Amino acid sequence: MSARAWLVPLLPGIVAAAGVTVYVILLLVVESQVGIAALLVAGVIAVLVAARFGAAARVGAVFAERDDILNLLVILAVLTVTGFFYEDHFVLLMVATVIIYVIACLGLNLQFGYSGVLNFAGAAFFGIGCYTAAVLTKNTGVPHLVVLVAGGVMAALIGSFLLLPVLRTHSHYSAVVTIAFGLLFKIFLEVNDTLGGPQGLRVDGMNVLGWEFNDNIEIGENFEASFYVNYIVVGLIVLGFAFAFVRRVERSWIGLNLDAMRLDETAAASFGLNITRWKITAFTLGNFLTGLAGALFAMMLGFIAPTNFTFGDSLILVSIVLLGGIGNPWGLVVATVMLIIVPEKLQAIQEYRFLLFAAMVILILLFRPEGLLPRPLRTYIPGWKPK
Amino acid sequence: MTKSRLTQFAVAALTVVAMVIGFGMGSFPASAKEKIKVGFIGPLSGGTSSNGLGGRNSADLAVRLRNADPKAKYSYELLVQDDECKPNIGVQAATKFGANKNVIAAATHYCSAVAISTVDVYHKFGLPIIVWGAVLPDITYGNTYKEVHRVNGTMINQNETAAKFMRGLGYKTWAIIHDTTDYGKGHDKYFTKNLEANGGKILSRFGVTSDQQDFSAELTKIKSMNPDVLYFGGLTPIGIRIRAQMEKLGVKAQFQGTSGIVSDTFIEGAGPLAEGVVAFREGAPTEKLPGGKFFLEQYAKQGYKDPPEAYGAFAFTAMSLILDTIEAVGPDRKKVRKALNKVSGSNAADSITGKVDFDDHGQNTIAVITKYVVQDSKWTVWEDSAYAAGKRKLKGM
Amino acid sequence: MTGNRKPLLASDGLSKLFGGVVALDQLDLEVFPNQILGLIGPNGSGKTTFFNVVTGIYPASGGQVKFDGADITNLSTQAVYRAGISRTFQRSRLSLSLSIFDNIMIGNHKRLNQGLWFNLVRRDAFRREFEQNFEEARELVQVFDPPLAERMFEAVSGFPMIDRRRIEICRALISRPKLLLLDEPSAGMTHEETTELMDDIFKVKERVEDLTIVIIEHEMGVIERITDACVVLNFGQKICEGTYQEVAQDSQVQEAYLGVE
Amino acid sequence: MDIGLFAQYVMNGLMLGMMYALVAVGFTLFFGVMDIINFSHGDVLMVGAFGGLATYLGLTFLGVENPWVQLAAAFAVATSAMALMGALIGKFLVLPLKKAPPLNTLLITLMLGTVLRETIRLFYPRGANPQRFPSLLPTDAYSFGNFTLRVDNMMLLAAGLLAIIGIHLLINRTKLGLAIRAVAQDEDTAKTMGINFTLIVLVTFAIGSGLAAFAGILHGLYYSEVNFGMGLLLGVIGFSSAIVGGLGNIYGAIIGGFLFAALQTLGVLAMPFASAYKDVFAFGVIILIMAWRPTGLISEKISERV
Repeated sequence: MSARAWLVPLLPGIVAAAGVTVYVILLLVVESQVGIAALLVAGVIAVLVAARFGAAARVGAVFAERDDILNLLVILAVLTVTGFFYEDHFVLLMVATVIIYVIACLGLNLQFGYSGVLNFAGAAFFGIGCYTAAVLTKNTGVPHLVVLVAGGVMAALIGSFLLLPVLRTHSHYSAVVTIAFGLLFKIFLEVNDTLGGPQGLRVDGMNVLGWEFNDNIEIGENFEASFYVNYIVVGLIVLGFAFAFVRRVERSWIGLNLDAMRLDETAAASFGLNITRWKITAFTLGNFLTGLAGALFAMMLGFIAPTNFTFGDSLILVSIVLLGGIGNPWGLVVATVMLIIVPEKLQAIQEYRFLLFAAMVILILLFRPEGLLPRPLRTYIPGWKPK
Repeated sequence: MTKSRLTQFAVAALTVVAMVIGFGMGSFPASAKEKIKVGFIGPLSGGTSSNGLGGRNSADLAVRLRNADPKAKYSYELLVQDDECKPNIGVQAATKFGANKNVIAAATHYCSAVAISTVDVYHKFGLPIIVWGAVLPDITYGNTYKEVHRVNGTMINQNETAAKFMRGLGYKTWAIIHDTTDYGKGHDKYFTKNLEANGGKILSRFGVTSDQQDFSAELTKIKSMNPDVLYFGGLTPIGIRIRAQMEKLGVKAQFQGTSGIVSDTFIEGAGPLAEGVVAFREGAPTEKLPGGKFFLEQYAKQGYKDPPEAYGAFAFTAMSLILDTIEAVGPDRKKVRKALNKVSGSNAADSITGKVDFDDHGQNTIAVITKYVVQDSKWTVWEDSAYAAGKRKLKGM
Repeated sequence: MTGNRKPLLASDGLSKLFGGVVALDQLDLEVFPNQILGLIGPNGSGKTTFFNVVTGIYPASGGQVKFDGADITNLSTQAVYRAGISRTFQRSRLSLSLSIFDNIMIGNHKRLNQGLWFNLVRRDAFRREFEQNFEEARELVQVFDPPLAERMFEAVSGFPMIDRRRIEICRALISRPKLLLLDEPSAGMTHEETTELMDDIFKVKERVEDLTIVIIEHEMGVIERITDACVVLNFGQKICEGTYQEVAQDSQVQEAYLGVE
Repeated sequence: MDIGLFAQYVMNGLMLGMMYALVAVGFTLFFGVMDIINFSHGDVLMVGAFGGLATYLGLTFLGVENPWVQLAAAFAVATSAMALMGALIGKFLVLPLKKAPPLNTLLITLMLGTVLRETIRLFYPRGANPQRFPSLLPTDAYSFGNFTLRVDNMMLLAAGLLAIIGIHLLINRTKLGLAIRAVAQDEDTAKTMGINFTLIVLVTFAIGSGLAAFAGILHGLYYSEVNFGMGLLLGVIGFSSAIVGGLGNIYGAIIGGFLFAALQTLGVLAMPFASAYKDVFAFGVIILIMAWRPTGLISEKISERV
């Protein structure tokens, strides 16, 4: 096949990805509040127009066929943005934060996006990862890559204390179990001095095989890139694994089991599905991912405190999953970018940002309850067609 | 999504965006002078936002006065960040300023937990800052960072004075309620230490979370122990609640607070029950400060929505000191930092809060601790009050 | 035709109480291999409860259920399914937001490899299993309605009631059960659709060897056409059994239906 | 422990439990008719309290000084305003999401709570600060050893209990209540019986939200202080109480409310030098209860049809 024949069908996708990359860079570059507002309006209009004239559908079709290309393009886009802002700490901190939040939300997506296991204590499991990283980096010589995994394992382990009530309860009742746990966790951290109490803990920066993540990257005499580039790279790698993992879960009998369980437990059980097994699997794996993200976040930020892990923070995580399009990992990415970057850039809305954020969520739930990017039907093998 | 719903959604989304733009249209005065950016960080939302807003307005006042001054070399723009009184948000805000090379210096933080978490960031980015409200000693004394300064005092001196004074009045027994933030815990620690050194006795101690509403269980227990004084280490909102509930439960003890309740909000919230409450704060009261009258007049002139609160004057001082320094040495972080480090001894700076004299940790050595008592719905300096004159009596006297 | 053969499913004194309400009262019932048995009776006579107790959704309050010679009383729903009993539901319980294929595969649970390693890592092996199952599902759907088999990856929510019933029956059949329990398959359908569906059931019966069916139905036309034998329940008790013609003549049955004293 | 002190703890527990029960009853009412959780309930309560406060301030400004008139006006204005708001919430936020997954309703009402909270904080004059709530009831107090009996507390307790009993009677003894129960039992059947489903849902939202405003004013009178953030934790606790009691059951809500208050009081008593752990204790017990009785202490009726 000639290069052209190979490339042409992909063009709409590539153009769209390039466009979005340029847009994000613009959004991050512009500082004037009026400029940012104008960009946001332009973005909304562009999306609406694209949806109206079918361009969005064409792009979607390309990515549905070739999602390997989509993955590649997104990684390229993130690296482009990172390269563009290579010495701008703050922008890179935002990019890294987005990446880490996406990992955490992938965990939640596994829980209530697929399996219908409600978890309103996302921030608490994220926090368990954070505190595990803080304790391990300060007090032990455990290699930092192991610390990452330990954060996840710890979250999964502590989560298993909740398994009994979570398994036995349904919908609102299980919501209360996790809400209670989230509040309990935060209050516990505040009153418990051994974990730093309300003042929180310092966390060492990541160090892998002698490579200090918290030092700026210097190459030669004149080139110095922000240390956040380190975290973006590690974050991307972890995200890549997490994303592939969640994707494969979805595109297998396991994903089918989880969906069946969410949609109708009784019917699923009548066809041999072991509800207990799959709830435990989803809850534990989800907490693992969330905790893993927490550990990375703590090492990047260098400081954690109980106020990071309130009920409000859990709500933000839940909102991201719902806004993005419940069950759609790509939706998470879009929603996270919106929820983290927009308020950060629109400083003029400072005091009003919670109000606007809440209003925005309400509007989306009312007018687009399936989220910004609704989840498509399952394709077990992308691009596969019946003979 | 059908077409009509798409339209609905579009209209709704555009309305929100329009609102956003509405808020975005700040006024940006044009100026021929070189524009210098300085920062302010404080809690602008959440339970302690009244102090944050007061601080922001005060810092803003300093900038406005400077910009109105024709002799000023530069024109200044104040960038404001909300730390929500949360360490992680604070770190982000600090990183934002630190990474933005155009921000020369900043006045930062009311909440101690936030300040303690951000000092590393300032050091890392070499951004000189002056803390304007947080009182935990470790912020300046827990490190040797040259970037970090503080114009207000710490809680150590406050509690030393408080313990001595209250024992001096003849009180013998105390019950303590403190919030479980570092502010409350710190106060508990230093007050206990000083009180024991002065021979006072603590009957019981309760840690409470900062969003607690009902204190009846704690207060009932305290009532049964019948202490002379109830010491409260925490901020205004729960201070008001505790004071009100003491009354309902018939707790007769004298109410003693810390700098966290020295605010107009406390008196508004507690109403008549505020009468006779004592509290302590570093520095002199705003109106008694050398430039206090000037500050309050100017503040009133600008028509800010919120009052300056107890630490507004410190925020004004911090920002003024930053602006003075930039005027003197130019808009360069390193130079500003060095100049600020030298503000001590014979080189101490004048300000509306009196002399600013940094020790080698960047801590302003404020010796004076003011004792306050609420008299006729006003925080009155003890020495000037009817209580000191013997015309009114504190509880149990 | 019952003769001396051993029953496939037999309940012996099966009872179910909800609080004080007796839903099944000492029910003895036998279903023989290859039979289509009609289960009829007025509303609330315990037909669906019988299905629910047999399939383990409700525990029995007393008595015994035997399937293929083994005691399955109070086994979990999962175990009953593995033993070879599949069912449909009175109110369609398909997962509407999933595709036809997904829904059918839910019914195929015991024949799919559920291992984590297999599903997540061994994607080539998974692909083979997937393709094989797809072919099987498509063939099954083709028996019912060939055009439907071309739309296997569309969401069920987009199909009319009759197609949903077909899909539901396919879901119950894909795992090759020995016994199929159909709970009012004609509910919510027009007369023509019902007739069509009955033809489908016959087709399936011809194609699948050794399939035994118990069907709950209110449409007497359906019962008359497809069943070999009928059991009539009232207040949780068996009041009559025999062929449809025999049952229809029974005075007790007429009373139960017409409410004649 | 001496008897006066014990009486005082019981009294405290009763007051606190009454507050929680009032909130929990609201949750259970919404759940009863619609099978939804209205998480903005706590914040509606807060807005109701501010509405009462604003009414009082307005009357004082107009020169009306009689506390009884002020009190009656505060109750009237706040409850009717919140009832109207409740109906609007039902109409525009809850009913449109009827077919959506329960998570969506939960989230939309949570976000509505945030909107209400932020609106008060930003747009009520000095709304970020705690506001003093006037004492409009007689403040006479009688001391019996360690026990202080205040007339206003007794009146508040009575008012709260009356409100709960009133709701109970309304649901169980009136035609409206019958319609509400019919809708709660089975929406389709209720519709065929000629009951206007939408109307009943809106009326229930109005009643529940009016009740919240009532509770908000009681809260203000009891604590002499209201603040923009008070609804959040109160909502969470009220919700937990309703759940622990068993959703959809008024007795369950009442039991849950008093149970939670008892747990918190017990937490302080049992852990004198670690009283900050009392909420850890209370929420821990809640989780254990959920593990033990997954559908609450008084179970919901199993209505699932297979």
